[in-house]
Amino acid sequence: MIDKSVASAEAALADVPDGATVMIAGFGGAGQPVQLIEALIAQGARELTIVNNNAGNGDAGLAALIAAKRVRKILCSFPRQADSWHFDKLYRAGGIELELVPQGTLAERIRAAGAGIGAFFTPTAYGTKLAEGKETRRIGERDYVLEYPIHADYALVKADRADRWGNLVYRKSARNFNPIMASAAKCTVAQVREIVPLGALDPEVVVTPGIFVKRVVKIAASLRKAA
Amino acid sequence: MIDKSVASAEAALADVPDGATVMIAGFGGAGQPVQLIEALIAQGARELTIVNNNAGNGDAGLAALIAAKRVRKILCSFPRQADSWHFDKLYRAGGIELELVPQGTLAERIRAAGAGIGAFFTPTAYGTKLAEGKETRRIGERDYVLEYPIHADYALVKADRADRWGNLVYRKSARNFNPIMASAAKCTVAQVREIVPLGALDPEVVVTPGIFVKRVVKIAASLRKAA
Amino acid sequence: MKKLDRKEMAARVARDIPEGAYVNLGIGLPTLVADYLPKGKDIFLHSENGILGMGPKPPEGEQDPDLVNAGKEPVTLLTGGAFFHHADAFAMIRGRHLDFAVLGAFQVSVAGDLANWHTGAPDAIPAVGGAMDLAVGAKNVLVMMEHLTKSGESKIVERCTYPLTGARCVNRIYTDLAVIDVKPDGLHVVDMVEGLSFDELQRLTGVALKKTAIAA
Amino acid sequence: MKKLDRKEMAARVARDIPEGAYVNLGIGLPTLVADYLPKGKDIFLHSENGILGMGPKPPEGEQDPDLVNAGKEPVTLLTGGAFFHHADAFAMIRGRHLDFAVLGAFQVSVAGDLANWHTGAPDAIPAVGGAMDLAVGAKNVLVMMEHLTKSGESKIVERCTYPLTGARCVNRIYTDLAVIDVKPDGLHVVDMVEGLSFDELQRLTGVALKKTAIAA
Repeated sequence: MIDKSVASAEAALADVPDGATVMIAGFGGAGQPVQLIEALIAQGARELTIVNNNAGNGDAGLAALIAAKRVRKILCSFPRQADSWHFDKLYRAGGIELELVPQGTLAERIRAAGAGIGAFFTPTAYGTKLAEGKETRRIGERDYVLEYPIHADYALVKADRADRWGNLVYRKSARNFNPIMASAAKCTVAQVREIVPLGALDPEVVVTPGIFVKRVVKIAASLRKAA
Repeated sequence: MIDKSVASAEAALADVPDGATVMIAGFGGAGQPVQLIEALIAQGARELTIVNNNAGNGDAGLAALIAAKRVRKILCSFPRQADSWHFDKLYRAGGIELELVPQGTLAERIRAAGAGIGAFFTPTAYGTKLAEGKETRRIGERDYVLEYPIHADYALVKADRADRWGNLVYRKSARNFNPIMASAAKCTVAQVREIVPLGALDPEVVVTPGIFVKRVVKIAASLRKAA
Repeated sequence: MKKLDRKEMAARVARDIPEGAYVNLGIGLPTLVADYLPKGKDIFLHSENGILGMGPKPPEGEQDPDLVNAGKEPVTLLTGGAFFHHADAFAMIRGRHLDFAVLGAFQVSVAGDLANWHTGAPDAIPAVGGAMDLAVGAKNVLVMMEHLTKSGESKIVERCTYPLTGARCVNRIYTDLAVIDVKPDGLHVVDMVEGLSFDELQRLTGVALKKTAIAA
Repeated sequence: MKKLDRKEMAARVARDIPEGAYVNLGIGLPTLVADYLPKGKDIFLHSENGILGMGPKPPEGEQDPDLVNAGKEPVTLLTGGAFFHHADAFAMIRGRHLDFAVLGAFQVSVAGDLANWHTGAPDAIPAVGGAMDLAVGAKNVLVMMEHLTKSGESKIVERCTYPLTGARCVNRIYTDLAVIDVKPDGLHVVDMVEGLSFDELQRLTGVALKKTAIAA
């Protein structure tokens, strides 16, 4: 019997090595795997490359990982925010590398990794600073930039419900980067509100089929509220 | 008030011009928009380019369209079947052009059209006859073939239920090519079993959001049985 | 002459959005447009984070942390809306399925180049979000901005001095002074605020404007 | 020597599929493998037309025309299965998420080249389906085929004379005579049917085989 559930967030991330590329899903607080990020902070891996839409907010979660100088490089679309002070400070001090990627290109590069695409031509960013030094091509009547997939060692995702095969469903706009990141990593770890019996998820409604998920952690309601 | 429903399959396809590229979804009988194909046959447009996984079965549907010599060219992955006699005969007589595309590349080229991707590198077919004459490239440790999107003027799809905004849900493996073809055409026409009130489709469960759908036709149960 | 305030600008943009349109409203000023879309008409708001059929802000106390817009503010979903993932959300944008994107701007050039993501200041931390995708993807890119900078310079320029978001992508500019179409042969003024003459608008703008499109 | 029949070949392949594996079984002979997978173990069958967790054929009268496999035959869905669209189904294949693809073949070369889609006959109408995607995509490509053609020639060849489905993609070959691993240094025989000697297998096969992997 296959049961992908793992006892704790700590156990689910115990094997993350130094230098790993880790995708962290979520868009703002929605769909952000808060307890997995906290477990990653506790776990201690260093020199991480992080893929996220942002670069941390306030003092918790990804911001705390950055503040602890555990992130060598970050790929994101929108690092600068009113409360991204830990990133801002480290970036200005030259302590963290930034690869700025337009949000749709970020999503498509992640999707390409999961889908086995070697590279793709996108019209986004053609003629801008973010295309400087990149291969471009006119195809038909539009100009395109060649972009490469972003593969990860781990993806930390948050879903609403899972079953023991790792099938996941999300809630509202908390879906965002979660399904594509789940497909792009060698080891996808999902934190969920609830693990339901096999068959409780409608097969028409499963957004992330279990093939993309290695480990599932149920986060206790008390912990969820504390975060 | 936006209501995308149209009175009949005939009305929904009245404006298909000669020379149009028409995607027809479905995989075997599952998800095949039978009544729309029949309406296309009745409608009379000629010199069509058809995109489908196959090249018609038996004497009805796409096979009838081919038999009526209305198809100039077909893009598909698996034309040769036990009962593809109309295609076989016309093809051997030089009466129809065939572009044979591996099934995953066919799906990805359709998806690329819907997603605004100019071209993509896929590992599929590298080193085979189906990559002859195509641009190739080694990226990392794999070899890839450059493939281009397939855009269509019309997509004929079949869904289970729709609402007046054109949101669609499918049934089981009848989903197949339907959602991606719906995204790749200028005018997507959906035949459905039922048109439900707005709000009856769970927003978590909508597979094809209405943005991809121009016209919806409810097919009466009596017609569905006859097909 | 009375300049439009932000709400009046939003209302002016909203007037041009027809029923049935699929629309993305950028963060900031463009978000205000939602408040002025005609009630009772079906206009479909898209959000980069995977929403189609986005509704207004929820009442206080009914916010759902799992339902936010691209600016991460609480929103609602209209009856008939749908959720999807980020790659699908941007497939809609890049694949030219959106009828309109309404974006803020630092500068727009006579060629329709858009600069709205980076001031070019050497110490600025850059952030682009979905702006570049919207600029190239939407069928019509509408820009909303004040006509002049705080120091009185025109934001409509011969060539953008700030880094580009997209080249030749803007279709129409809405400012607090005028509505201007960007066409291959130049900038056509569509309308102006009351009390503003074409000559005065031309003087303030600095780049050549055409008046042939102004309704009599 | 007793050659394996089709069912015995399928049972032999099934023995090598571990619990938890994600597997695509090609049309034809490989489809039989499903019947010999251990009951009570979770093995996940994938179908190109958008199914994960595919179950056995339904009983007569319970077929659902909306639930078919890649060969368009009626199937069922296991409890815990899921449906998705064609692009997602092939993303799973091309993105190296499948542990095993089991494919039929006309020929396999010593380098692991696979030919299974086209006989090369000039009047044949070509059809490829998902074979090329599976050949490059699955982590392990297992080939199931008879060892010899009807005229007695080896289907394991120095170089494929039929058009390729994929280059250097086959990991293991299951025939009615033997199981053979394709490795960078050549073909390693893993096991043989009872009563068949290595020398006889070598004689029938025509290309060099290695016997170091044969269990004592």
